Amino acid sequence: MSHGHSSALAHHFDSLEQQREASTLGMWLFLVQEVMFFGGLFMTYMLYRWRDPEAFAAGSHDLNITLGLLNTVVLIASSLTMAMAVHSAQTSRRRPLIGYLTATGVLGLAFLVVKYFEYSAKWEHHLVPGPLFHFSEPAIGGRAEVFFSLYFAMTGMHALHMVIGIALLAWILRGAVRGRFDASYYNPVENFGLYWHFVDIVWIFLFPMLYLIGRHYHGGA
Amino acid sequence: MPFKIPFMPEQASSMAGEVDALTLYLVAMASFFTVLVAAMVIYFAIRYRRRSPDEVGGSFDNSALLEITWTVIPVLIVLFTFVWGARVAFRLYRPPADAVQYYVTGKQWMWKTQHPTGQREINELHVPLGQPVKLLMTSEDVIHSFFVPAFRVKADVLPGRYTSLWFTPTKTGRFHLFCAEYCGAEHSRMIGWVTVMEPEEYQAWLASVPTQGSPTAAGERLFAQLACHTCHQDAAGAKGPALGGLYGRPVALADGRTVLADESYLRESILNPAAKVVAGYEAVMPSFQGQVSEEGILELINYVKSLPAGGSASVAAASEGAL
Amino acid sequence: MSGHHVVPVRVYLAVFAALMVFTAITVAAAFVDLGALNNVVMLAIAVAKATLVVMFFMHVRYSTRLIPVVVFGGVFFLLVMFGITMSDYVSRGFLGAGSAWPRPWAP
Amino acid sequence: MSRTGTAETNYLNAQHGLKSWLLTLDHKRIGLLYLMGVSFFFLLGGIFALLIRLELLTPQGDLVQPDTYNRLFSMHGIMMVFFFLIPAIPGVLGNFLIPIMIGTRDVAFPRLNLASWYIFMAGGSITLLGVLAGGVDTGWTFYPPYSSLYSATNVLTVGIGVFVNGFSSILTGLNFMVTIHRMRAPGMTWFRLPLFVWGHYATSFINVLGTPVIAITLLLLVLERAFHLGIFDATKGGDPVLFQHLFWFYSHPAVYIMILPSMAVISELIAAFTRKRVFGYHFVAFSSIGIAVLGFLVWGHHMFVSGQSVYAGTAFSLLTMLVAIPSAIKVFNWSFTLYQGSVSFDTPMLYALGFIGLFMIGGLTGVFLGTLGFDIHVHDTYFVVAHFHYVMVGGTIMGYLGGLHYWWPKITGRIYPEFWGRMSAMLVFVGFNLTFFPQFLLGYMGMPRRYHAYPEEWQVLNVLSTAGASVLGLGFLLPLGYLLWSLKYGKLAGKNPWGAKGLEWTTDSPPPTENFRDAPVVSEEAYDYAGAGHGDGGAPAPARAH
Ligand code: HEA
Ligand code: HEA
Ligand code: HEC
Ligand code: CUA
Ligand SMILES: [Cu+2]
Repeated sequence: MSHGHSSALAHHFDSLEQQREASTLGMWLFLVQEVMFFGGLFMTYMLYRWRDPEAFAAGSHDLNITLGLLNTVVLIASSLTMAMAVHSAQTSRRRPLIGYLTATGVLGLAFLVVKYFEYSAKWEHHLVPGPLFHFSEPAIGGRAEVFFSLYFAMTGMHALHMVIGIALLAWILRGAVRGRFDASYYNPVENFGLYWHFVDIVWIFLFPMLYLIGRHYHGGA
Repeated sequence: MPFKIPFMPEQASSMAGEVDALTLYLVAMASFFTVLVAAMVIYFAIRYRRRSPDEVGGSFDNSALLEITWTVIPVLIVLFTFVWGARVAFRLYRPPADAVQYYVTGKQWMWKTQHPTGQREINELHVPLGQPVKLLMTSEDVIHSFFVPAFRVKADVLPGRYTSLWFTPTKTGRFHLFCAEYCGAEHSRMIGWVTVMEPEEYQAWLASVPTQGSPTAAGERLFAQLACHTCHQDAAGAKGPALGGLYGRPVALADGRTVLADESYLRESILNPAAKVVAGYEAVMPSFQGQVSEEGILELINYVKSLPAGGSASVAAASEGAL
Repeated sequence: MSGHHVVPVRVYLAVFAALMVFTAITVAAAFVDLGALNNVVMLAIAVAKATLVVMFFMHVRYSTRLIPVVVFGGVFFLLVMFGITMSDYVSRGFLGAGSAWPRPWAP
Repeated sequence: MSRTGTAETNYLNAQHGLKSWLLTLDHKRIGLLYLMGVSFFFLLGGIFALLIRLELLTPQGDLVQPDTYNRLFSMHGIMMVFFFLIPAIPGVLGNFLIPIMIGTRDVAFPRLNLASWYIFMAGGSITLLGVLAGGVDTGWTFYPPYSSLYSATNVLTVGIGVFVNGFSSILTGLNFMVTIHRMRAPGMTWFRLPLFVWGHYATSFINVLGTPVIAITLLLLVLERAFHLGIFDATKGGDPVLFQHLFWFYSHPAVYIMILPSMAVISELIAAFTRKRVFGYHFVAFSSIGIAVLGFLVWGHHMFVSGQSVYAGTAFSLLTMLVAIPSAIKVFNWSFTLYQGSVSFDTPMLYALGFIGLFMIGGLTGVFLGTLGFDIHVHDTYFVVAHFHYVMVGGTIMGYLGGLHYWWPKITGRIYPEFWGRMSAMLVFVGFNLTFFPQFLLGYMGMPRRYHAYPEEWQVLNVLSTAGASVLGLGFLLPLGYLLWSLKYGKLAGKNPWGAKGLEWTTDSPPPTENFRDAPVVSEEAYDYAGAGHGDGGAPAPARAH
């Protein structure tokens, strides 16, 4: 393995190997931190759903399962393209790397666009928590507000991570275009991939927890 | 076991002595370790003080025996401490069966109390000597905490929920009542007095305070005022279930769950009736959120609790579990 | 070194296919009323999907031992948070009336 | 190699100019940046403390308005906890020493390290903005619904400040963990690491796992306040007690973020000033990890009277008892290290001995509080205030000051004036006890905390406490003076002024930018004073007879 990239070795490391292992471990610790961060939201969700399952089911009933499913597919696909991007970097193939990164970014943007339509629909239906909140089913009424608070907090935090992810992706893409990455040095790509997959995993939990729990809810009790 | 130790507040409840005994044990335990370690450190420090600038220490630097000793002994001690503390706590949590229920509402920044016979007070609570007292408490705004040092009792008072505490006064006199949970600007002025009186004196005092009747009576008035009876009448075909004998009984809900009809359930039924719909009924009861004060709700609950089962004469004996 | 493991493309494709199948199952299952089992199925599938992503897309299967320790350590403390907090709420009604945050129980 | 320190280029004089400091990637310089930051916040927090004590001199509450008082103790707690105590030892001493102690050139991610400092300063500045705009009056615990719906102060600004600051802790912890895992010098095995490094490893573990939870919790609080989500609002079906769970899930472990680094310092001080390997090295090392792990299981002991389930309270009480054990193990091992040591009484050692005594009292009263039946009476009284100042001031600050004195010659190349050092150590010890011991008594008698006025019968003890606080303040001001003085006039230190063991004492004082002129290779245990590995118990070795 040639070291055409000795410039990539920071002065305080002894070898690229050490540097790579350090950055991988660092990224994983960061993700563990993210797990706990989202964990607080999941904790809140768990408690309030346990306390008022009906209101959650009713609230979930009002989410758009088609769009949720579409976004799930989009995001998992973007995870695949991201994995392929890392693969391309590992095998020093620059064009596919650029292609896969671009695809990942496009899918990420698609996700956000869909999310935007979902959010605006919620706004129109007065499902955004606050003074305008109004839940059409009288038996549930204001009880559904906490569900929607959590819906916005969780998907909003997730979307924020997507936005940050896309910004980082742009920066990685720039590096790829300039040919900074190949089999001897690709840990930025790899670590970004870890982040992207993590965001995907969060959605893997959010989708069933928010969209799917109300499918056999038929109003009333 | 009454005893007087400096820096201990007065012991004026049946539990105060037990808490103080625990305290004395804790102080003794801590003193033992503090003296032991201090003696060890001081003795070694002097005995092995450095005598020449280039002297170094010895090489005796581990001993499994010592490590086991000073792990196992503290473990045993803390387990013992835990058990003692938990026993005292459980006694502090479980009111005696004959406790009489008083009502407390916390509000920025005052304590509103009400006697079972209906008298209301602000920042004061008069109770008879020797009578176990249980307080059922809630808050109208933020979290407060009801604290009477002389009784060694404290419990947070939360919005949207009931909490309770109990004590049996063993000494007449006036005792500090504090709000112990920070609740805003006048937190330190949310204070008052608990006055313990001889039972006869207490009766005389009660008689001297004008009252609009017991909470139950007030509840009855509210019940009529809010037109609850239009739906809740003990008649076949009524829109709402009969409420007689409801308190303390499990209720079957429309969604198949079962709930115990305690104060919290009654409260929720009034403020958020749709949350738990009784099996066999439509969810048509409107929410009374915002139409009744916390005290009003307490009175309504009291009234509902007083309704005899199936219209029969005996008032359902309040089978109050512990807190 | 283990870290340089290049995962074959067909593994990625297989994982992607599995994720899609799981997604389909979980959506389908949501329309069938299984009672409490709905939640179990939903969570089991989500965990399975997450595990696939972690193991293959994120290369944990091919990494040094430390990484799985870090990952599962993190998840463990998450479960500690869930478990202990819920134990408070679940046990509030045990002593009977008064203190419980209103909550159903089966007699 | 016979270079003698300051004549050579070192990390201080390698580059000049403000920019070379503000953009530095050198962990040692970043440590000094932290020193300036945390000292500032400490002084600010201290001024708030003095105002609190002044107000409490008289029972009537006549110095300031109640809501001013509430802002004082809130800002005091917030400054001291989030902007001083948590970052102090890891930020200053940890940053400076960990890479040197494990024999490497820098932390794993120097850029991230600098970013952590900027995040810390950004969080601090946002909070300061909130202070200048009128402060916050929720207490450092931010309990809703008061903080979310009722307080009219700058909860948003301060909440965001603390939120931002959290990421500084997280990233520092992450950096240290990776550094310790991946950057150790050849021969530096895990069980040759100085206990300082073990302690910081345990701290970092808590930082990474716990801090994000308070971040999200504060974020929810901020959202709740701004948009009224209902998550902590009982009238909308939320539960204010959930906030307490989430808050303490972090903030109990956070008390170990505050004490573990200090314990780490104490292990070094005890070894150096007894010239002896710390007794039971493995036990002390593992007890740090034990504290970090068990520390995540006990948070509910802050909620015994909050309306939490009695059963949960009982379980939390039991677990709290167990978390005390690793600390007990440490105290006993430190004390026993003195046995057959060569004990000297330089300033750092005075702080270390003070630490042992005060931390022990603080810790034992922590066990009192963990005892269910006892805590019901003293919860939210001055007993709790006394407990936590014993561990935080008597414990952590004593350790911090001890460490600062001990490594001052390494950091600056100069020796501080010993006489003044000892004076300040004594003043701190005496002033401290005078300030906080009376508070135990006040608490047991029932004086609630966060009270701006109190019944008259408690005045005497409060006066004592205020008197103590002025002595204590003086004790803290002295080092500020003479340490600055020594920068210019102190004696030159030489490589190893204490005759201590450890890689940091093998390099120049101050160290060169790359820490070592030749990369070190480690071949001996930590604290190998006796020379021949270490004994296996049994008969005392004759090494003392040198
Ligand atoms: C540095 C910070 C620090 C540290 C290290 C500790 C350490 C401990 N703390 Fe403390 N604590 C705080 C900071 C800290 N605490 C703060 C800030 C608060 C208040 C927060 C607020 O409400 O604002 C608080 C509050 C607090 C409470 C809640 C009180 C209440 O609000 O009602 C409790 C209850 O259990 C508690 C317990 C403990 C215990 C058991 C330990 C243990 O870790 C102590 C272990 C140490 C020892 C035990 C001493 C050494 C051992 C021996 C000498 C051997 C013999 C020992 C035995 C036989 C046990 N603490
Ligand atoms: C690291 C943590 C830390 C530290 C170091 C301290 C240090 C001190 N604390 Fe504090 N304290 C807390 C953490 C800390 N505290 C917390 C978390 C709370 C709870 C807050 C809440 O309830 O939300 C609290 C609450 C608290 C209270 C209770 C307030 C109340 O409940 O009403 C009191 C009362 O005496 C107090 C006193 C002191 C004193 C006298 C010091 C002394 O040790 C301080 C000594 C230092 C100095 C005095 C600085 C020296 C500098 C100068 C002297 C400069 C002077 C300069 C000028 C005047 C220009 N603190
Ligand atoms: C419009 C009719 C109506 C009015 C007015 C009404 N209720 Fe009800 N109430 C019902 C019905 C129907 C139910 C059963 C369905 C349910 O639980 O929501 C019920 C249930 C209850 C329950 C729970 C009963 C059980 O068996 O568990 C209580 C307690 C209660 N109501 C109290 C009150 C009080 C107090 C008022 C007045 C402040 C009131 N109700 C006013 C219709 C009404
Ligand atoms: Cu009410 Cu403090
Ligand atoms: Cu704690």
